[in-house]
This record gives sequence, structure tokens and C-alpha cells, in this order.
Amino acid sequence: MRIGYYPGCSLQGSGREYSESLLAVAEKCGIVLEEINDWNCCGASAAHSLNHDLSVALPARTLALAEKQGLQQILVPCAACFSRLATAQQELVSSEEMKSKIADYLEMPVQGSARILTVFEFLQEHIFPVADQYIVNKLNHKTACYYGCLLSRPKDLTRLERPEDPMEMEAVMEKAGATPIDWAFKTECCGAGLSVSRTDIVAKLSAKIVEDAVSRGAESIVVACPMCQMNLDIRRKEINKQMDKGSDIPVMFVTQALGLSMGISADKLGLNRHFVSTGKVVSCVGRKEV
Amino acid sequence: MKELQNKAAELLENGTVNLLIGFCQDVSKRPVPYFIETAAEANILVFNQDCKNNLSVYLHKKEVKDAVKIGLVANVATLRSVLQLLSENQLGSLTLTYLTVNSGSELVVLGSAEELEAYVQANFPTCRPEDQEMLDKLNVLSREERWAFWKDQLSECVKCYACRAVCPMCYCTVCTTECNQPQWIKTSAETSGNFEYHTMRAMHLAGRCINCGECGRICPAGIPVHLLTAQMNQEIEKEFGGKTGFSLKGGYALNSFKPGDKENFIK
Amino acid sequence: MEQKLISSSDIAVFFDGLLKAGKVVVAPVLKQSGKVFFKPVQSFAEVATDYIQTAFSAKEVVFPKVEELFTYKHNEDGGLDIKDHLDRIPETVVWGLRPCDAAGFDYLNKFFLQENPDAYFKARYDKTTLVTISCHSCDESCFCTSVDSHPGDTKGSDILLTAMGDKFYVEVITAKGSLLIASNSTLFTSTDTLSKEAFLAKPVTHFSMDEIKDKIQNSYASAEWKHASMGCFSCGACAFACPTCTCFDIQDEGTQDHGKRVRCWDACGLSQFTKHSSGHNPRTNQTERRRQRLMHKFKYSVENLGVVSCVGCGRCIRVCPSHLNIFENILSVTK
Amino acid sequence: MAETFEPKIVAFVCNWCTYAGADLAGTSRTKYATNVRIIRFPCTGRIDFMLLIKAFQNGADGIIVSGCHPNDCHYTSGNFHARRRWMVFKSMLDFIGFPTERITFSWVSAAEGKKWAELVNETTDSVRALGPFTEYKNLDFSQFNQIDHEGIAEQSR
Amino acid sequence: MARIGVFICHCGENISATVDVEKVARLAGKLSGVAYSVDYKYMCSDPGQTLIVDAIKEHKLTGIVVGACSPRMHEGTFRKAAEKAGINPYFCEMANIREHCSWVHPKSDETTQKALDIVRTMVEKVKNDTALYPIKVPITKTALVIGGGIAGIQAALDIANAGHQVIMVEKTPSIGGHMSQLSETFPTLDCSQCILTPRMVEVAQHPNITLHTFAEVENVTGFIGNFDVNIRLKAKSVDFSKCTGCGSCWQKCPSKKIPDEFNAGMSFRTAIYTPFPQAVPNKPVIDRANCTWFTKCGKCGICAKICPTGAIDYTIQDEIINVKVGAIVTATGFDIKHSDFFPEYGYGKHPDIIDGLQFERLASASGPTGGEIRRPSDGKVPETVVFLACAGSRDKAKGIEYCSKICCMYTAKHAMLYKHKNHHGKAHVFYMDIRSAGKSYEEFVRRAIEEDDVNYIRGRVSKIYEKNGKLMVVGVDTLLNAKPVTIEADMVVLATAVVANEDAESVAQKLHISYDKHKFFAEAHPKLKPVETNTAGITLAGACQSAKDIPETVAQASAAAAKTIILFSGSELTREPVVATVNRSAAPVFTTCTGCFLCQEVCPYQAIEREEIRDRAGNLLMNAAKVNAGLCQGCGTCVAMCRNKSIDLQGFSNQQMLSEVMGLLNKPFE
Repeated sequence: MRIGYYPGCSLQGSGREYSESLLAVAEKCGIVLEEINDWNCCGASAAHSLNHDLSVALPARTLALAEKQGLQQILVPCAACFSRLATAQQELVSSEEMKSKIADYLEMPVQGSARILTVFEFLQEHIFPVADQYIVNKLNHKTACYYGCLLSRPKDLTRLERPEDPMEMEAVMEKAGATPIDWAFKTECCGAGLSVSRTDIVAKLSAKIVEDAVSRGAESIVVACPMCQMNLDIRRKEINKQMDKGSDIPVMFVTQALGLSMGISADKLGLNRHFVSTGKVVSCVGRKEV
Repeated sequence: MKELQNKAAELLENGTVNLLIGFCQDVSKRPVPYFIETAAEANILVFNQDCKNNLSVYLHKKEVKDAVKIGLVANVATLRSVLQLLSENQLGSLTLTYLTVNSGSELVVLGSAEELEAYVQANFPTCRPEDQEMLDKLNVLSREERWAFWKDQLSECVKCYACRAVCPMCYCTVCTTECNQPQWIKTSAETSGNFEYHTMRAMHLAGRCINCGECGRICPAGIPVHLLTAQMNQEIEKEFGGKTGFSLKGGYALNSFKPGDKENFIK
Repeated sequence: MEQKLISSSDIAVFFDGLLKAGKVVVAPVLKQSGKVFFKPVQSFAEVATDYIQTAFSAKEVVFPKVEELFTYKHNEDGGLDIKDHLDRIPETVVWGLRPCDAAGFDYLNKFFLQENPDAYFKARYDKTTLVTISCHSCDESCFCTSVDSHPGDTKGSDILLTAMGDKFYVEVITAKGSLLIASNSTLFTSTDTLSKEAFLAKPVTHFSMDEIKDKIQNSYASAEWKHASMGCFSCGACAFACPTCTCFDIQDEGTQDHGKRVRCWDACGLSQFTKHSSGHNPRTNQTERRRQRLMHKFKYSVENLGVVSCVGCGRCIRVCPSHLNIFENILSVTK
Repeated sequence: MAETFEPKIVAFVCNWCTYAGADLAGTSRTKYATNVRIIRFPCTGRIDFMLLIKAFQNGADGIIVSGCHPNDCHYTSGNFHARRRWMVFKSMLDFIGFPTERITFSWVSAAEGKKWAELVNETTDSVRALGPFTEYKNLDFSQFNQIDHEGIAEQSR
Repeated sequence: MARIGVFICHCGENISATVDVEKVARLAGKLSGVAYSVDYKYMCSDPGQTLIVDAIKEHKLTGIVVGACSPRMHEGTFRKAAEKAGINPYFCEMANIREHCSWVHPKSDETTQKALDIVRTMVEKVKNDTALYPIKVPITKTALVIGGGIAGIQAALDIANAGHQVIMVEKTPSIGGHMSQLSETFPTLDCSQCILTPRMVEVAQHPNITLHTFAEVENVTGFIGNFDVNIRLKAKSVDFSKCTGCGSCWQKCPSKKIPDEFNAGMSFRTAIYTPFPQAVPNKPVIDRANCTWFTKCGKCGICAKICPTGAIDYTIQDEIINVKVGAIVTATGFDIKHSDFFPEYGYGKHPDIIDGLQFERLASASGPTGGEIRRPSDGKVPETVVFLACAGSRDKAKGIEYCSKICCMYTAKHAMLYKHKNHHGKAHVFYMDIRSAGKSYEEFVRRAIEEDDVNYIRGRVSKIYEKNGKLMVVGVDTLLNAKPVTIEADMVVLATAVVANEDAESVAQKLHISYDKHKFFAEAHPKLKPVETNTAGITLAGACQSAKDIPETVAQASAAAAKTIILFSGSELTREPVVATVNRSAAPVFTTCTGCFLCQEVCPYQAIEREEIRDRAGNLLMNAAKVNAGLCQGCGTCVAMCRNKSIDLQGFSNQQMLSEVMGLLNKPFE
């Protein structure tokens, strides 16, 4: 089964290591991800607040290209990109009128027929079946799985089993040998929407998240969204200011964690590129039971 | 062919069936429904593309009912009608064995209603292309053109009731056409009476007809009556879902309803 | 009987002449169903030429599938006004029927007009002239030669046309016929008798009436009837297509205040045909019904009217849903 | 013809809603066209499509079929079954090219006297506009009764 | 030959003002089959009716048409008149020339013509009328009450006190239902058990009531007046005839760790148990699923040893008894959603997030804490309690669009009870709207807010999570200051949605009654038949139909009882003969029904049965449909369904309807 791959901008910039680690894991498991040729911006954060048609047309173009490429499945790891593509797809399939309108804009046919995979669906369906034979070390430590907004909302789009208290990421971390904690801020907002205009608010919101995770004894925060990762990682200074007692808890991508357990080198997984050192986690590879 | 004949002989031999309904050929090689009671006769059986007759209609015949254990040489359409009939509580008194030839032209013997259902669902046919073509043609015509078409066609109807006679779903002991207290359908074969008869027939078969196309094939006046029911079935499947002659449970669209059924045509 | 010739090109002229003369001309017309029907036509152009046999016989002209016997209407003082419409029947020419159909008319004639004649049939028959065209082709269902007829038979016709290359050989059989010719005699040239053989179809002969006449007498009890009829669906197709089936049913249509009495075709094959109002039905099954039909054609009509009432047109074979074959049946029961 | 033509319209209605609705129109003296004749059924579920055909065959120019709104059926589900049957019947007629605009399906509750009056007026106007329904009546002039049928048709009127 | 009489009424001026009644009468007289025709000022008046009666006798009329007002008005009147004159009342038809003609059209020839058409139409119908006779159905004057909650109790007592036999079936070992679990009841705050238990005892002791606890209805056949019911008496393992209810057995029972249903799982009971101290009957049963004797085949057996009267009998088996009843009251009650239904509130992970029923038990003197409000996790008295009205109710996303109706009130009550017991505690209530429509309900809520200073916050709660021993309740206050609020609570009470019982569907199917998409049983008519069901003879009482509070439930129960008593008031049930019939005729036809039974599926009343038709020798010839006149309500849906007209509707037969159509179009309207 061919699987298309849409990285989107973040995974080439601030969230490079997400892409790197994902590809590394896929490679390890012998799965080829076909990048969609000439893919374009998904329009997240800006388009939908300015022009509805545009917000559909942008992701639709990518979908059209994928169809041209003959892909029935597309993996979209970035939470924001996923949200945009999935939304666009829904609009296309639900209205023939919209479909033809967009097709005119794009000057190429678009069906929106391809299946768009979340990173979790990808891991469950394609990695899990083969994972065990590649997992070499246990990532023994307590970890807080953080989903944020776009991975859990709206529930019909993200298809999580328990949208209010998802467990998909936990499943991955358990595979990696870590112990997910039960905490309260899994799906709270990290403030990404304001990450340019009102960094103070971002800090406040993110602080709550870090605080709760730490207070419940987590040694790492795992994410699957480049924005979450950026906020919790890059802005740690501001965040710490908001907490009575700062924290250096590392924030990594779920794929990095999985990569580690598969014995892929920290560098290859881009763990060296974080602001908050990920040394702690790397060091718990193969550590005794917690 | 040989295989079929042997199987038939065997079934008659070991008493699985008392009467086997199949086809033989007349001098000009046309398939003729044939009724076999002894293994000896089995060697004249034939079964090929021309065997279009829907033999299930004979299951309503008294002589056949009396034989109780019946073997039926059947094409898929025939099997579908048997399935539909079972879902309508008919044929209860019979034990049926079906002999058919699948797409791989190998003999298939079905001994039970469940096997029958499974086979039909696995080999479920789509609308015959020539019919579909006709339907599409008619549906794009203007209302007046369609009226003209059917008026011209139905004016030829002589009310020989062959369409009714060959239809396995027309199993009523007394048809409405024969009710005269009150007289629902004119006896005379004048066009308005013909309209009356054919609309009624189509309504009674809508959602029950299994599109074997026999009524159209055998009409001595060449009226494509089967198109009426074919069209109705498509409408019904579109609006209410459900296929005819598809399962033992039946599921007749016209005696069920959903509160949300289409009603945009109601003021 | 006189013989004439007419050139193929003049046929159209003659034909349209009849129309001009105000006659209703009923001729074979090809319909989109691919079948050929007798229809009143407005010009020779409409007439079908290439056909073996029409879907239904021409008997409709003199014995319509629905004959309006009369209309009735209540009047104010409680009485009933009754009108028949015989006076309105027009002069009609039937064009291009086959010799077998014409032979059928011969039988109809006997049936309806021997002793107490049927006014409705007579009114139509008297105003009808039959222009028959002999058969140059036939199919496996044709068997006229088995029933004392042949593709060039003049029985029942007023005029028989036989295509001979670029001209037609015209046999004028009856006075009605000569009257028709007279209407445009210039188109015709006289000739002496020619042999039609070369131009006629050669249908297979399965038996001869002489062979079966006696055997049929004691065939009533034959076991073969069952085989001959098990496949029968009990529809009326054969009877309605038949040129000699004359069974009918009389119905009143309308309300107490006004309506009409009609005579409609009926068929002995229909299960209700002999049903009594009590619910009892003397002919309980299809075997008896089919036997009745065939015996009537080959035995009873011979006894009652002195003619076999099957003309071998083969329609019943062509239309039968389960391809029951009348001559095969006759052969099997007279074995 | 057109301006003097008054259509004959038959209304097939259920006893519990539309018939009562028409009664209400009466008790509240709502005036409406005289062209409609009501035939009363216990329930729309009882209305046999054959009766509609019969009505047209016997000279109706238009037909109204009306009953309780969905969920209001006195017998809970009669109108639901009727609705399906109408839908199929209508598309059946459409397919044979029958002018279905001559049939008006409607829901009129016992409280909708006004709606009934409007329904009658609208239907009367639309059918009047369509003119007399000769299409069906002319069907019977079969070809071999070579006689002047209009004449007879006229007489027997 | 029909001899029809036509009687045209002037209705004073009402008809004659716009219709030329004389003309109508004159022309109607000319119609074929009409033997007599006359017009008169007031047909419905005594002289008018006498005129009809005399005319029928004098002119030997076989049927009459009265051209007057709507049949919905006077059909009865004139049919009586016809009967008086000695003809079958169903040979009388009314031509509605008032409501449908004279009142809605101006004075004109058209109007007169229309009147004539209407009359002619009915004349045609009368010609095809047949004599019909009222259908009599015998009645078994015993009622079955399913469910022993307050609804069932009320209905049973009412019916029994009217002097009829009642059989009550209760699923659990004791009657009492949810009401017996409640602490105090709004708006009076009187103790629930104090008002309920006397009623329970009354039931137990009533001479007309047979009580079957620990029993369930197995299946129901038959129809109004004649139901045939099988009841499964589940094996109690205790011989009640011997048991004195001393209780020594359950005091000694070793398996003590079974969650106690009565205390909503907040305490434990033993395997042999009486649900609660005031249980009726107050005798124990063995819960075999948890009894060592049954789970560990034959081990233990202590209760048998200890029992002074030797009432314990492990060999007792389920028993099916058959009863015949004339009417059934369905009072199977309701259930509530539990905290595990709410992901946003932690999927019931936290023991201190409880539902309303659990709080009732905490507040109840007979509850696990003896009436002190202590939280389940550690038994501490909570300082701050948050109450959530509308947990699940009125929430499309949760699939529960409806309002559970009782939550607003009992939440207020809960808050009050808490405050009364902990004066310094804080009670917060999150609510959507306060729905306190009911006698002194609003006052009650105001009291909670004003006197007991309960803090009402208008807004919903988005999530609850535990943080260092506190429950963080994150919600929003939508009023005035409209901003998110987080309350640190020690305990949270969810007023969870009222839902139908798990087994509601199967019960409905057993009874052949319909239910809505939420599995609440459906009433026959939302306004005019709120207690009847579509199955004649079966009524509804209480929350099995929709969420209700106690007074409403009791009222409906009494209504259901009244309906039953009305049914029992005569020895026979007389019904309009307007019912469907399947034709039958002499051999060899028997019937034209082909037995496809498509009619069976459209019948809303399960009135169509199968009949086996056999010849004299008893060989099965065919299965044919047969209408149960007791169940048929005469809608005629089956008639239009029947392809070959084998089933017909008396009073609206095919012949009648068709001749109406013909009669109507018979003459042009000019």
C-alpha cells in the first residue's frame, strides 16, 4: 500500500525533528513515504480567518496533486495541516458545488477521495504491526502525553476514541517502554494561536500544562504537534517565569520517543536540536524500572 | 451439460427430488421448459444462454406443488425470484433443490434456502445494459414524449395477460383484473384499460419485481413492460434502499417506512 | 377468376388510389418494437415490405379485439337510449396479408356467418376487401403446407399478389376483387395463368391432414397431452395472435347512467375461461385447456364446419413464452 | 373553452385530519372554489392508488390527496405508509408520462381550515390552467373500430 | 333492488340560504335506486327524525342518505333513527352539504349542483352498504401491573380498591422502586420512605392484589380484555412459606463484599439478602451469581444450617406461571446515567464524583453513612460540594436532547440537604436554566438560593480533574462577569440524565407497544391519549414513558388505573364494526388471500393473524391472513396494501369507495 506524505512548513522549519524522526522510524520499519510532489501551504492559522474559498482551495490543491500521483492514503503528521486538509476534504465531498468551484480555482480536477491519516492512525496501522521486532530498548520513565487542541478537536475530524481523554499517544509510549501518567491537561490549549501576537498569554497557558505534568511526576512531555512542541520547548524561559518553580522537563515528539526505543541515534532523531535538553530522556534508555 | 444431466438423474434416482423442472429443445433448437419425473428422461436436459425462462413461475402450478420435492434448473434471475417468493411466505410446502451454472460455467447445486441466499448475494446481477439504455433514453424525454411512447406501445396490448402469466411474483390466486365486485380493471383491451392494467401491475410489483425481464421478452405485441418495474425498482432502491430478491428476510419497501422519508412532493 | 399483371412501380399508384377513393386501407406497418402490425395507413410509404408474418393476424379488421356493440344512456324520464354504430363502418381494404391469414378469413366467414349470422362481423366483412401477397420467404414456425394450404394459396383472398421480379402477378378471385381492380384498371394488363412456384417460399411439411385426420379422433386420452401442456403458463397469447380463434367475452362498461356493451377477445387457455360463478371449473388444469384448443383446431372445427381451423401461420409458436410448438404437439399426440 | 372551463376535482381525504379540517373551514365560513368534491376515508393509508386512476378514467381533471401531517396520524403510521406509496405511484406516473401536476398531495390537519381553503383554490386554479384532461379520455379510440368516436363520446356524455 | 330515501335538511337557513334544497331533493328523487326524496327544515329535530322513521317504514326504504351537516356531527343521531325504524344503522349515510358546501360557497347554481353531487355520491355508497353489527369482546377483569415502584403501587391500589383483581410483577426482591431510595422529597422535604412504606405494606396486604416479586414478564399474547401472560418467578432459593424474615441468615452469610444496589453501590451486601430494612416482602433471596454455594458448587451452605425454620432451599428452580388478564399497566420505571458516562468528568475514575442517586443515599438516614454527608473516597465531610444540574440532559452531543425534568428540583434539594447538615460548607450549583414549573417548586429553589445561600452559577462545566486531593471543577459563569471559573471542590454531584431502563426495548417488544428513539414507551396520542398505548388495553404509568417527578407519576398512575377500571366497567367490550376482514368463500376457493402476509407488517395494531385453512380431511391447504376484530382499529392500511383485494374494510369497502368515485363522476358537474 503506497502512503503519501505531506510534511507542511513546520516540519521543514521549527519542527524538523518531527519529520526526521518520523521518516527514520518509517525507514527502520521498511515503510516508504512518498512525499507529494509540489505540495503547498495548507493555509493554517491565516487563510480560514480571511477567505473561506481560499482556506479550502489551498489544501485542496495538495489533495488534487496527491490524487494525480495516484495516492489513496496521505499521512499528515502536523496537527494543523491535518486539521486543514481534513476540513477541506469534508467540504469537498459534502458539496458537489464546492467541488466544481474549487476545481475551477485549481484548474485541475479534485475529488478529495484519498484517506488522510493522522500520525496515530499511521503508527497504529503501519508501524505497530511490525514495531516489536525493531524495538530494542525500553524508554523507562514517566511521561505525560500532550495532545493539545488540533489533534483532539473537532472529534469527528480527529477520530480519537475518547476525545475528552485520548489514549492513542499513551499506546505508543507504552510500546516504547515508557509509563504514561494520568493527568488533567492533555487537551488543554498551549496558546499557539497567539504565539506571535500575545506571547505572554502563550506562556501563561503553556505554564499550566508544564506545571501539571511536572507536579504529577512526569519526566518528559510527549507531543505530536509542532506548535505544541515549539511553545512548550522554545518558550520555556517565559514559561518558567510563570511558574513558582521552573522546570527543565524535555518536550519531544512521539516519533522521537519511538525512534529512541528502536535504537535510532539521538542525533538522527534530531533530539540534539531542542532548546530544553533532552539528555534526561535519552539517558533513561534501558534504565531500570521506575 | 452432461454433468447437469447426470446430477439431475442422480437427484431423481435417490429421491431427493420427485420432479425436476428444466429445459429441453424443440426441432428449431429453442429452449422449452421440460418436466422430468424419471432419471431416464434426464438425458434430454439442456441449459445455455438462451434458457431465459424464469422457471420459478411453475412452482405455483398445482401439478408441481403436488410433487413437493422439486428440482429447479435455474439462472440467477430465477434464483432471485425464488428468494423473493420465500420472503413472501410462498413455497412453504415445497422442498427445493436448485441446479445452476455459475460464471465459471461449472455446475452448482444448492440444497437449502440459506445456500441459495448466499449464492444469489455472491452472484447478484446488475440491471441489463440494454434495459438501462432504454430507461435512460426514456428518462430524458419530455413528459409528453414519454406519454406518446407508452400510448403507442400500450395501444397494442391485447390483454392476453402473458406478462402476468410468466411473472413468478404474480402468484395471486385471483388477480385484481378478475375481480368484478367491484370491477377494478376493464376487461376490454382498449388503451385506457391497458394503462390501468399496466400501472396497477407495475405498482403491485414495484419493490418486489426481480427484473428477470420475462414479461418484456415474451410480450406478443413487443411492449417493453419490464421497463416499468425496472424503473420503479431503481426509484425505490434510490429512495428507500433495499434490493429485491436479495435476502430471505425480504424487506419490502412499501410496507415499511422511515419518519424521514422524502416528502418534498407533498404540499 | 382472371389473372393480371402490374409493374412494381404502379403498385404504389394503385395503393394510394385506394386511399384517394376514401377507403380505409389497413396494411402492415413496422413499429419501433421491431414487430409488424396491421394499421390504417395514409400512404404506401408507410407500408412494410420485408416481413414474414405480422405480430397479430388481420382478423382484427373484421373481429376487433374490442367491438363496441352499442352504447346506452339514461334519459330524464327514466328510460334507456340504446344505439349501435354499424352504420358508421367504413369501406376497408386489407393490404398485404399472407395467404394463411386469408385462409383464416375463410374460416371466420364460416364460423360467424353459417346459420344465425353475426351482424357485427357481417357489417365489417361485407365492407372489407382482402389484398393478399403470397409468401416468398418463411421461417421454421411456418407450416401451412401441413394444413392443406400453401404460400400461394388463394383461399379466402379477394386478390392475391405474387411478386415476380419487377412486376406483380395478380389473381383476382372474387367480385369484391374485380371491383377494386376496376377502380384503377388502367394500371393492369391481362395475362394468362402463370406458374407461381418459382417465386414462393418452401415451408417444411411436418404432416398432412389426411395422415392425422383419423389418428386425432382417438388422441383425446393420449398421455402426450401432459408433456404438450406442462410448460403452458395459461396466458392467451396464442389465441389472441391466432387468425382463427374466435372466442369472445361480452362486457358492459360504464355506470348505471351511461356506458357501452363491448365484445372482447377471450382465450380458452386462460384459467378463468370456463370458470363457473360457483367457483367450480370443469377444465381444471392446463392440459385440458391446451387439449381443448388443439382438438378444436384439428378435430371439432372439422366436424362442425368441415374445415381445419389451423392455417399454419405459426404465430402461436412464435409468441409462446415457453416455445410450445403446435405441430410438434399434434405429431406427438397422433403418434 | 379555457375561460368557461370548470375543472372537476376529486379530493381523497382522511377522516381525522383533512376531513375535519374541511369541516373547520365550514364552521369558520371560509369561502373557496366549488370545484372540489370530497371522498372520505378513515385514513390516508386506506387510499388505494387504483381509485385515483379510476377517478381520472371517469373524467376527473384533477385530484387532491390529503391527510394528517406525519406523526399526527390517528392510527400512528397510516400516513407514513401512504407517503411511500404516493411517492412510488407518482414516479410511476411520471415515468409513463402521466401529467402528475394534476394530482396534489398535501397534509392538512384538523386545525388547518384555512390551509384547506387555500389548497382547494390553488389546485382549482392550477388545474383550470391545465385545461380539461382530454389526454386520458382520448385513449380509447382504438384503431379498428373505424367509427367516429368523438360523436359517440359526445352522445354518451 | 335498493330503495334509498334521501332527506335534505335546510338546517334552518344554514343550508337553504345558499343551496336550492328543493331542487336538490327533486333531482335526487330521479336518481336510480332512490325511492323517496324530501327536504325539511330541521332533520335533526325530533319531528325531523320522526319524518325519517316514518318514511323508512312507509316506503320500505332499504337505506337512507341524510343531506345535512358533517357526519362527525350527527351521524350517530341519524343512525339511531334508522335503527329505530328497523333497518341496520349502517345503511344510513350522511351527505355533508353544510360544512363542505353551503357554508363555504355563495348562493349559486354551482353550489346547488355540488350539493346534488355530494348527495348522489352518498346514494351510490348506500347502495353498496352492508349490514354491520357491533363487535363484542369479552373481558377478563384482572389487571396486570408491571413494576412495583410508586407508579405501579398507586395504579395497583386504585384498581384493587375499585374491586378488581390485580397481579403485580416486580423484577427485584422488593417493591418500592427508586422512591424507596430517596432521602427527602421536594418541595416539602418530607421523608420519602415515611410516605412510601405504608403504601408498600398496603399492597402486600390488599386482598385483591397478588404480588410477585423477583419475577419478570416472560411474554404476552392476546389482545384487549384477553391477554395471556407468562410470568417467570425467578428462583428465590428461600421458601417464603417457611421464612419468618428473622434475618439470621444474612447476618451470618460469609460473602459480604457485593456492591449494594439499594445504596447505589456505596456499601456492600451479602449473597442472601433483603434489599433494605423496610423491604416488602421483608424476606431474603439468594443472589446466586454471588453465592458460594452456587459459584463453588455446594461449598458453604451456612444460611441453610443457621435458618431456624429450614426455609433455605438451594434446589428451587425458576418457575413460569400463566395468568389471564384483561388490561396491563406498564410501570417499569427508569434508570439514570452514571458518572462513567462523562469523559469530561473523568469517566467515573474519581470516587468523589457521584450521581444524584448516590447522594440521595448519602443523605438518607438509612444510607451507608447514616445520613451524614461524607465523601466516598475517604469518608471526610466535604467542605465544598459542587452540584451539576444537567449532566447529560439537553445535550445533543450526548444523544440526550430532552430535559430530565427532575434534576433542577432535586439538585436544589441536594444543595439544601447538604447545607442543612453542614452549615459552614459551601454548595455551588452549575445550571443551564432553572426549570421549576410546579406547585411551590420555584419557591423551593428560591429558598435554596436565598435562605440556604447556595451559590448558583449559570454556566456549564467543561472538565473536572483531581489536583492535590482537590477536585478542580472548571466551568464558566455566563452571567454578568462572564468568565471561566475554577472551583476547588471536595465532592461533585452530577444530576445525571434520566434514561429508559436497559431492558425497556425488550419489554416493549414483549408487550407489542411502541417506543421513542430514547426507548421511552410511546403514548397513543401526545395530547389526548397520554396514558394509553397503541395496543388497546395496555396503559403507561410513570417514568417508563418519560422523565417525571413523583406527583406527576402518581397522577398518571391513577389515570392509567382509571382507564383500566373504565374497561372493566362492562362485562363485554363493544367496538365499532368498522374493521378489516379477509374474504372467505366456499371450497374450492376458500379465500383469495395468497398468504403473503405483507399486510401483517403494515398493521399498527398487530391485528392480523395467520389462519391455517384445511380441507375436511384436515390437510393443510394454505395459510391465510385473518383479522382479529378485537385489535383492529379500522385504519384500512392493510386494504390498500393487499394486491388482489382479499382484505377489505367494513364501512369503507372497495365496492363502496369505488362506487362513490363512479357516482361522483358519473354525471358532469356543469
